[in-house]
This record gives sequence, structure tokens and C-alpha cells, in this order.
Amino acid sequence: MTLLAAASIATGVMMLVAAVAALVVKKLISAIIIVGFVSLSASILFLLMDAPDVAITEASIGAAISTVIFLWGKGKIGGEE
Amino acid sequence: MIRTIVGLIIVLALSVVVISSVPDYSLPSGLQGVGQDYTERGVNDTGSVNLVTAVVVAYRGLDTLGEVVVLFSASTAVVLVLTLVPMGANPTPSSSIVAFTSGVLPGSIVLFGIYIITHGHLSPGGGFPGGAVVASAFLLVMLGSNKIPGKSKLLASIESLAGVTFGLLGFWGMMMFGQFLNNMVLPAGSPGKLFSAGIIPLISLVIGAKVASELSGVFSSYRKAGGDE
Amino acid sequence: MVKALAVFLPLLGAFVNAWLPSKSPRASRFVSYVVLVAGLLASVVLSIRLDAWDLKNLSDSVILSTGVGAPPLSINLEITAGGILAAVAMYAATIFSLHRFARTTPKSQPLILALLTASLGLIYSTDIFNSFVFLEIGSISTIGLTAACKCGSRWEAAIKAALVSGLVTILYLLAVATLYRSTGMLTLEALGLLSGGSAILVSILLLTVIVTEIKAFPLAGWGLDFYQGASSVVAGLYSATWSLAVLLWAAKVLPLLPIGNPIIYAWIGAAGLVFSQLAGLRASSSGRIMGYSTSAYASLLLVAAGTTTGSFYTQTVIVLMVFSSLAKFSLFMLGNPEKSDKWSGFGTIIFLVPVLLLAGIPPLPVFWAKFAFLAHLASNFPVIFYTVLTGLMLEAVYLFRFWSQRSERTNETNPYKPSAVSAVLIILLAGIWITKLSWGALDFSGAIIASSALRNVFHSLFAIGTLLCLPGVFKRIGREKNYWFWLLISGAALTILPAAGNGITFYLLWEFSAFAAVIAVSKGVRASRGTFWFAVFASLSGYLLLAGILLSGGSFAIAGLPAVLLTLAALVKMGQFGTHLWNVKAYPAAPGTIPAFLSGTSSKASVLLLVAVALSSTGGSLPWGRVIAWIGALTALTGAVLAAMAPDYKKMLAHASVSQLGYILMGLGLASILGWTAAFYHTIHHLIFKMALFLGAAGVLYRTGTSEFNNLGGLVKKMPWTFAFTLISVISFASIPPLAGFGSKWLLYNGLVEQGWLPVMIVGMFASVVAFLYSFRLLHGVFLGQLSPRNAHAKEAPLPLLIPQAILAVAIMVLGFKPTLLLNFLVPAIDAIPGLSGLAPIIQGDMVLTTMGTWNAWMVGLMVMGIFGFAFVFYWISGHKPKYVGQLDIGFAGEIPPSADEIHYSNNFFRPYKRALAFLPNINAEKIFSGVNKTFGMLGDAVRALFTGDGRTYLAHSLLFLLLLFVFLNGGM
Amino acid sequence: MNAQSLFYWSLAVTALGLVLIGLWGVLTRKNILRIALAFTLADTGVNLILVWSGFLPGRSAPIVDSSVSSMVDPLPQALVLTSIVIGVAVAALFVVVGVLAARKSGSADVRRMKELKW
Repeated sequence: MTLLAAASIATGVMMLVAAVAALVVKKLISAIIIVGFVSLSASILFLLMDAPDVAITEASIGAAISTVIFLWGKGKIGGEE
Repeated sequence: MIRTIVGLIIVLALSVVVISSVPDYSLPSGLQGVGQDYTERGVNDTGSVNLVTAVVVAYRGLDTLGEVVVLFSASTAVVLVLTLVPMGANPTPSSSIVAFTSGVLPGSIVLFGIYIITHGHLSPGGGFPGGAVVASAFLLVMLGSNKIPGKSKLLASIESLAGVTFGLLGFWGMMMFGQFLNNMVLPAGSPGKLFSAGIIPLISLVIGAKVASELSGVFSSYRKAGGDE
Repeated sequence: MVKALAVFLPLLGAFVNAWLPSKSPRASRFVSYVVLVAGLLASVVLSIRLDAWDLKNLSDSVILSTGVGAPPLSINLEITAGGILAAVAMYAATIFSLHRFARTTPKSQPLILALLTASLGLIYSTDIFNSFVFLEIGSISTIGLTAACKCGSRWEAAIKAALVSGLVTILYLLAVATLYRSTGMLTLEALGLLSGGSAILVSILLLTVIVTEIKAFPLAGWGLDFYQGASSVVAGLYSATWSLAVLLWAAKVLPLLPIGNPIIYAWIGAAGLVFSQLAGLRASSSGRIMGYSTSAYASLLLVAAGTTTGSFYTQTVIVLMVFSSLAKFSLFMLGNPEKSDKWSGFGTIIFLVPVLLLAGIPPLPVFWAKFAFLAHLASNFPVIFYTVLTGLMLEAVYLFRFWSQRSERTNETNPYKPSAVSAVLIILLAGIWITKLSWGALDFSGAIIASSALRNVFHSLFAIGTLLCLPGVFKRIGREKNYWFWLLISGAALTILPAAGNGITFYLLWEFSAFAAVIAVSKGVRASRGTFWFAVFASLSGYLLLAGILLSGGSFAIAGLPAVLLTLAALVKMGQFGTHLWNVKAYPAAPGTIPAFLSGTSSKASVLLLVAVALSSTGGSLPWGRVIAWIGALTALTGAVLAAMAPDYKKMLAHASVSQLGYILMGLGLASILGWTAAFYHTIHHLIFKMALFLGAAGVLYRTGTSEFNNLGGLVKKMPWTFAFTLISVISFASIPPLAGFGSKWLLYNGLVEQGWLPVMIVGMFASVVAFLYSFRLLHGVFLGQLSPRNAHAKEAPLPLLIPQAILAVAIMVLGFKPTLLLNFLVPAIDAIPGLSGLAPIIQGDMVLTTMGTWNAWMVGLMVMGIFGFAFVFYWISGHKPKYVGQLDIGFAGEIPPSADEIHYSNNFFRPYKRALAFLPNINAEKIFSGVNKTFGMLGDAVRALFTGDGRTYLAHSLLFLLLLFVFLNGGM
Repeated sequence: MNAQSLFYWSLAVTALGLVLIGLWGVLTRKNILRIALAFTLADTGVNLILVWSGFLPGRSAPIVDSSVSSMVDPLPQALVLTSIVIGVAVAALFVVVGVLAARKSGSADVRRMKELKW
């Protein structure tokens, strides 16, 4: 249980830091990648919470497909903030 | 700058609201309410070993139907908007590595996706993640080919057929049991087998097909509008 | 099975439609129509099965269960009777609007069907997460439809809707998680199991979501932008389906929220109503105006949720929301306001019906719900009642302005769209239906005026007045449109008015008559401004009347505030006390014989109201009778002065009409038998001579096409009969014996002396002197002097206008020489009223005796005629020859002659008097009202500064609202 | 606080933190795509909270094998499956509409999308 706690805290801190980074980082493309990373970390947390179905779905939809969507949007708008 | 600070204040106040509303900080002792019921009678009611699938497809099938409609509306809207607005940009030709990979991989990815879809009532998975996996295979194919795919009749047909099937299954349940989307119109079979759990595998398949075709539709219209990476 | 069909058929249609190849739009349209019509039929079957159409038990329901097991394990859809009525409206609206989508963006049909599915699902859903799924379908299809339909700002509108829906998703799911963690259930009923901190958290989260989604103030910003930016057909479909569904869903959830005292909803709603309608006054885009109106109805829903319960709540909400949605639907369907609009007569009316419906004018269905609802508020929550009424009044103002602006562009063809016409017809049918259901509330026993003799006086006045206006209706000038129907309706309602036995009946007929007259006025050429002012003041007096009636418990007031409100209603209707603005704007704008009707006949409705108020109080006295008399006297004076200065024939008559009604007020204010006799006598007399004058004016206008004094003059040669009748009327109202006017003034001054109200009498007499000025000007400016060359071809007025004048002129003669005919009837009736002070005049043959003196009409008449005859003979014998002077031949005494127009002798006729009166402060009603308008405008600007247009600001609004709610509920509970 | 409840509550803090960071981003970011990203973050956080609301430390995933005894609650997981798919659908549409709105106003800055106001 201690191991789980440590894992969850480590993942959580990483995610929160990454989330702030996604919002303040200069380049939009980095932000998109970081958000994808946060989603992937979230699927780890889902696994920790005994939710394998959700973890699979989050990994394939939240992390992969959302990222493609955002990349497309970035390509169409172009430029940075 | 002012906006940043005001936003910070709002968010902090919000956190105070949420935290002060938590009644106590002890661990819950056990399941309560319907969660307990599902774990006790889920397998008997539906024949599905995976209780999440049992809830998604059987107990709260209406939510799932609604969710399919959400995806359906979104993909229809995206396709509609993007076809109405010419964006003008041509997709960049893909490199040979991508082209090679996209020739080889999709077949196995699709197989994997179908496995996830069809074993949804037995193991983690089901229509949504499986459909997404299949869609990602389609995405790969699209990235690899240099042609702009035309409006895929096949996609539209699968999408529509899956949707209509879902609806008709609902009406079937209505006719048999007076309950829309009742899953027990086919025998429950023995839990743990592939052909069990009533029409749950069938609905999973329908959901998978629908999710896959709709996501693919979105990608394909993105691709047509150009500018993807 | 029917249940499932009614809910899920559109969904199947959407799926099928996604596949049908784009090359066969006919097939996909066919599929859409089939599923829609079949779904509509299924809904109608269900509605009949649920007995929904008598609007009694709208909470009855059938259950459509889904999935496996029963709630809370699975999800039920609960098809309530109220919901099925809304569903029928949604189906109908979708069917009506489909052809426009099918033509422009055929591929949007799956989205339309998905939107309908979401709307149906939402109103039937009983599960909190299930509702969330439908909410998402609805917002996604809305965003998609908005973005796909051609309209300038569609993407901006869509992105704002998307931003808000993103925030709503997050708040909503937080609420779901909290609810589930606390109760272990997701049904809506589980909300009641919450307690403590989680109860507050879920309540504020869901309340924020609801207020945002239904677009109530202050969270309406995104909705306003949406209505402004979306194309009209999308906005129309949206308001009839999704917007309605969200409102009904909110109505379902609000009572379930674990909030201690739901009165907080009512406060949010009432305050929001006033503020958003203030801002609405400043809106110019028609889409945005509809947005503000939507916000008003959302606020009304909150008020209803806070103040009513049970079946009354359901009934109020269903009727208000369903029909206001249909009204908005038809307004949007009538065309894209940004393009040049195509209106003609029929289109204007078709367009007006939904506006009237939104403003809650009877007998349209919303009226019944609003009336019952406001009655409930008046008796239980007076402060909220005043606030709500103020908000509704403001709403009526901008809705009428909206209508007048749009109907200004009237010169094109192809006036109406079939879908809107169908919707309007449905609304009218529903109005008749609901009126029939509410028929029991009406009472035609005439109980509000106990004296049947006085009642009969009014009955016959209204009937005769209307009839005399009718022959002239076919003699229209230029592009004036047919108005006879509305004249007839208005007159019929007036004729029934004295038979009203209770407040609601009186109010119904009053508004019915007023708004039929509004429509009639709108038929004039360039009448939109005049109609606007008329409509605004008519609804002002209507709301005052409503408030008075409701505060006195559905009847007429005994005393206190309600009586004051009712009196004010009558004064506004009369145009007294500075509200003459509407008379002066509407009469000149109105077509044909309408001014005669309004001034002569319709204005007497307010006399009836005053009499009813006075009769229901002890002593037959109006509240503050002396104040009323003073108002009457001062208005008589100022009206006369303004009439003397007026540059326009009809405008002069309008001022004169206001002035003459002041005498009636003096008489009623006296509360003595003599005063009342005078008031009734003058009421009858005013009807006679004012109708004759306005009919004469109609004839002049018909033949010359103008009513400006600058262009008239010398018509006596061309229109001798009109001149003769006008002369008789003028002599009469100038109170020169032997004609009828003398009697009314004589009785009135007797009454004033009897009661010792000498200052009032002096002012009144002075006003009569001023009346000589304008009566002279009237005769001289129009009929005497030189004929203007432009009127050289003028002929005598047509017979349909002349014959009524002749009848009226004869009546003036008869009343003048034989006043006892009338007094024999009036005096006993008035004498029988208990509590009037003073002594009744005694009638002996042709003599009328009061404590003050004796009036023998024959004697006086003969004396005056003798004097006139002597003067005439003297004039004739003296052989004085008239000198004919050209119209523009006037000396200027050293002043620089201005333009040719201004040197016409009629121009600024009473300039010297104006100079003499220059020491008086120049108080101008128009300036006052434009000042009021400006003040409201500034307030509105201050309010609408909230809606900055930045989507993120709207999100901040929602979150701040949530925080405020938290503070309030934690402090208050 | 023992390890078990530390584990349990740290998950809640992470989830709530994500929601709040996302909302902050939504309120303060200017680029329309950045706002969409912030919404995605908040969505992820909300999904975590939902799953967490049915989570009990030390139990097994809701898939029945021989021992039925102790599982976590399957219902919130089912809800989150739905919510994730809805999230991606909304994001797809949001991005498309946002791109078009940005092209119309000439920049991705939401402060420029103020044609409709008051």
C-alpha cells in the first residue's frame, strides 16, 4: 500500500506540474504533447484505481486521438500564442 | 495580468468551496447504494463477467445509446462544417517510413481492436476503446496514403447500419420485455464464454463499429481539410 | 411500444439519414418527414392517453423503462402529460422548419433529428447522468447546426456556446460525482437524500448549471450572443426544441434540489428579470431582442419554481414555456432580420401575434398562465409581484419597439412564410382552446357596475360609437390598409365590457379591445411610431389595471393602493396627466375613422373603469377625488393650450380630446350627484361631438390628403356639409347654447360651486375660454379663408362619412333643446347610487332645477338665437363688404419673412399667445418621456456592460455566481 | 494518516488539482486551442474524481472471477467511459469551430472574437 501511495503521489505531482506547464509553456505544440502526457498519466491513475476499462479507453482516446485532433487544429491555425 | 490574478482567486475560492463541502476525511468502509447491487447481481442479471460492461451495455444502455449519439452528432457536425468550408490546403506527402509502416501495421491493429471489442464482457475493454483502436488503424492508413480519400461510402454505411441496429435492438427489447434496450432477448449463456451475456457482445460490436467509423469519419474530413501533421 | 416510438423514432431517422447518399436529398427528406410525422402521431396518441389536453393533471405520466432491471439500477424515462405537450410542440416546430434546412443544408438533417432526440430525452429523463448525456447531445448538435448554417457570425456564436458547454460539463460532472459518493444513486430523486456540505455543493453546482443553460440573467451572456449570431432558422428551431427542453428539465430539477428555502430562486428570477429587461431595452439586433426575451422567460421559470408548487407549478411552467417557445419560433421563421424584410398587411399581423403572445396579451395562451401566476404572486409575494410586473412591462416596451421597427419596411410583397403562419395558427388555436378551458373564470353578470341603467348607457355608447365608425371604413386613403375587422373586434369587446362581472373578465375585454385597436392603428400609412407609442401606453395601462385587479383579489378595489393603480390605469388610457403623448402620436397616424373611434368611443372605457372603481368603494368616491378633479382641470387647460398651438388638424383634435376628458374627470372627482350627472352627460356629449369632428377630419383628409393647416383653408365652398356639421360640433363643445355642450358645462359648474371647489372651477372655466381659441382656429384654418390651390379639385366628403356626421349633428341639436330626454334617465340612476353627496337636480318639464339655479333649455336657446339673429340682421343691414385677402398676404411688421410655408397665415396662428405664455416653464411631455427613455437606456447600458462579448468572461460569470451562491447558502442556511 | 488513506486522498487531490488548473487555464488563456487544452485537462480531472468516487483502496477491478467478494464500484467507471468519449467528441467539434472562428477573426485570440456583444 505504501508503494501504491508513493506511486500515486509521484504521478499526481508530475501531472499537476505538467498541467501547469501545458498552460504556461510558450509553444502550442509542446502544450499539446504535454496534455497528451497528462492523459497518459491519468490512465496510470485509473489503473491504480482498479479501473482497467477506463485506463484502456483513456489511453487510446484521451491520449492518442485527442492529441491528433489538437495537432490538426494547431496545423490549421498555425503560429504561436 | 489582472485576468490571471482574478482567475487565480476564483479558482482558489472554488477549491475552498469544494474542500469545505467534503463531510469527512475517513475512508469509505464499503460499497453503498447501487454499486453494491451491481456487484451482487450483475452476473446473474446480465451474464457479463465484466461488470463495467454490464453497466455500460445492459443496466445503463440508454446512456450508451446517448453517448453514441453524442459521437454521431459531433462527427456529423465536423464533417458537415468542414465540407461546407473550403480550407484550400493540400496534405503534405508522407515520408516513406510512414508509408511503409502504415502498410504493415493496420491489419494487426484492427485485429487487436476487434478482440478488445468482442471480449468486452469478459475482460477489460469493449466497444469504446476497441472502436478507438480500430479508428487509429484507419488514421495510420490515411497518413500513409498520399491520396485524399473520397467521401467513404463504406464508412457512412457502417456508421448508419450500426446506429440503426442499435436502435432496432432497443425496440426488440421493448417488444420482448416492454423495456427499451433490454439485453436478455438472447440467452445469457454461461458467464465467461465468448457467446454469452445475451446481446451484450452484439451491442459491443455495434458500439465498436460506430465509434470506429465516426472517429474515422472525423479524421477523414480533417484530412480533406488539410493541414494535419 | 408507442412510448418508445414517440421518443426514439427521430434517432432512427438520424442514423438512416447519415447513410442516405447526398445525391438523393429527396429520399433523406422523405425519411425525415416520415419519422417526424410518425413520432408526432405517437406523441399525440400518448397525449390523448394521458389526457394532457385539458391541462389539469400535467404531472400524470407513463414510464418507459430501459435496460435491465429497475431504477436505481437502470434508467427510466418518465413521459409526463406536460412533457408530451411540449414534445408535440417540438415535433411540430421541427416539421415546420425542416424544409428550410432541407433546401439550404440538406446534410444537417441528422443533426436536427439528433437535436430533437436530445430534447425529448431531456424532458423525459429521470436520471442525473442520463440527463447529462442528453445535455451533451443537445449542445453538440446546436453547435454543429449553428456552425453549418450560413450566417455572418456563426462561428463566434458556436464557439461561445462551446465554451459554456465545456464549463457546464465540468460543473455538472462534479455534481454527479458528489451526489453518487454521498447517496450511491443517480436518480433525480436521490437529490433529496443529500444533506450537509454535499447538499450545498450539489445545489450550487446544479443551480449554476441550470441558470447558465436556461440563459437566465446574469448568466445569459452566451445565449444572447448565440441568438444574435446564429442564423434565424437555427435560432428558431433551437428555441422551439432545445431551449424549451432545457427549461422544462430545469423546471423538473429545481424543486428537487436540496435547498432549504426555494424562495431564493424567485429572487434570482425577479431581480434577473428586471435587470435583463433593462438591458433588453437597449438591444437593437432582433436576434438579441429574442435573446433577452428568452432570458425573461427563464427568469419567470425561476420565479415560478420559487413561489409555486404542485400541479399549479407544472401548469404555469408548461403553458408559459411551450407557448413562448412557439412564439419565438415563429418570429425567427418569419425571416432573417438582417436582410430586407418583406412585410405587408397580413405579414404584419402574423408577425404581431407572437409578439403579443410574448407580451402576454389576452386571449393568447400565455396570458392565462401569466394571469393565474401573477394573481398567485400578488396575494402571496407582493414584492416579487411588483418586481416581476416591472420586468414584464419593460419587456413589452421593447417587444413593441422591435415590432414597429420591423414593420416599418412595409413596401414589398411576399409577406409571410408558411412555417410561421402554421405556427401562428397553432398558437391561435391553442389560445382558443385554453380560453375555453379557462372559461369558468369569466363572468358576464355585469356585477362590477351594479346599476343596470348606467351599464346600459355604456353598452349603447360603445355600440353606437362603433357602428357610426363602420360606414367610413371602406373610404381609405392611399396605402392605408383594411382595418374594418380590427375596428369591429375592438368595438365588440368594448360593447361587452360593461357586462364584465369580475376583474379578469374586465381585464380580458379591456386588453382585447386595446390591442385590436393597436392593430387597427398599425394599418395607417407610416403608422409604426404612432402604433409603438399606443402599444406601450396601452400595455402600461393594461399592466396597471392588472396589478390593481390582482392586488384587490381578482375584483375591483375598495381602497388603498389597488384603487390608485386602477385609477392610474384609467388616466393613462385617457391620456391625462402628461400621458397624452400616445393620443397625439397615435391619432394622426391612425387610418380613416379610427381616430374617431379611439377618441370618441374607446376612451370611454376608462370612464367606465373609473365608475367601476368609484362604485366599488363606499360613497361612490374615487380615491383622492380632489386630486382627480385637479388633474382633470389642469389637463383640460394644458390640453386646450396645446390644441390651440397644434399645427395639424388631427393633432389639434387629439389635444382637444384629452382636454375634454379632463372635464369628465372633474365631474367624477366631485363624487356628488350633480358632478356625476355632469360627467355622464359630458361623456355622452363628448362621444357625439368628437366623433363628428374626427369623422369630418377623416372626410377632409380623404379629399385633400393632408391634415396640416398650412395646406388647408377655404374648404367651406368645396365641403359645405362637412363644414356645417363641424360648425355644429364646435358650437356645442364651445358650450354655446342652445346646443348640447352648454348643459354639460352648466351642470359641472353647478356641481363645483355646490361643493365649494371654486379654484377647480376657475381653472376649468379658463380652459373653456382657451377652447374658444382652438375652436375658432379649427373652423378658420380648415374651412374659412382662401382655398389653397392644391385643394382646388376637392369635393364634398363621401356619404359613408357624411351620414354618421349628420346623425351626430341631429343628436347634438336634440340634446341641446331637449336635455331632459337624457336627464330624466340619468338622474334617477345616479341618485340611486348610495353615498354620493349633494342633491339631485329636479326636472320639471323642460326645466332643470338645482340649488344653484334653473336651466330651461328652450328659453336659453331662444334667447341666444335671438341675440345672434339681431347681430346678423345688424351686420346684414350695415352692408359691410368683406375684403378677400390671398393666403400668403400678411404683413410682417419689420420681421424678415421666412420660407413660403411659414408665411401661410395658418402657420403659428396663435404666436402672440405663445409669446404671452412664454413666462411659463416649457414642459414638454415628449421631452419628459424621452428623458425617461434615456434614463432607462443608461441603466440598461450599465447592465449590459456585463456582457462583454469575451467568452471567458461568461465563464467567469458562472463561476462567480456559484461562489456567491455558496456564500449566500452557507450564510442563510 | 496511514498509507492507505494517503493513497486514497492523494488521488483526490490530484484530480481536484487538475480540475482547478484546467479552469484557471480556461479563464485566463487567450489562444482558443489553449483553452480547449485547458478544458481537456479539467475533463481529465473530473473523470478521475468520478472514478475516485467509487474507488475503495485494496479491492479488485470489477471483473468477476471465482471470488466475488470485494470489488470497486463498477458504476462510476461505466460513467467515465461515457464521459471520456463525450469529451473527445466535444473536443473534436470545439477544435473545428475554434479553427474556423480563428480564421474568420484573423487570429486565435479569443479577445478578438467579440463581434457579438451587449
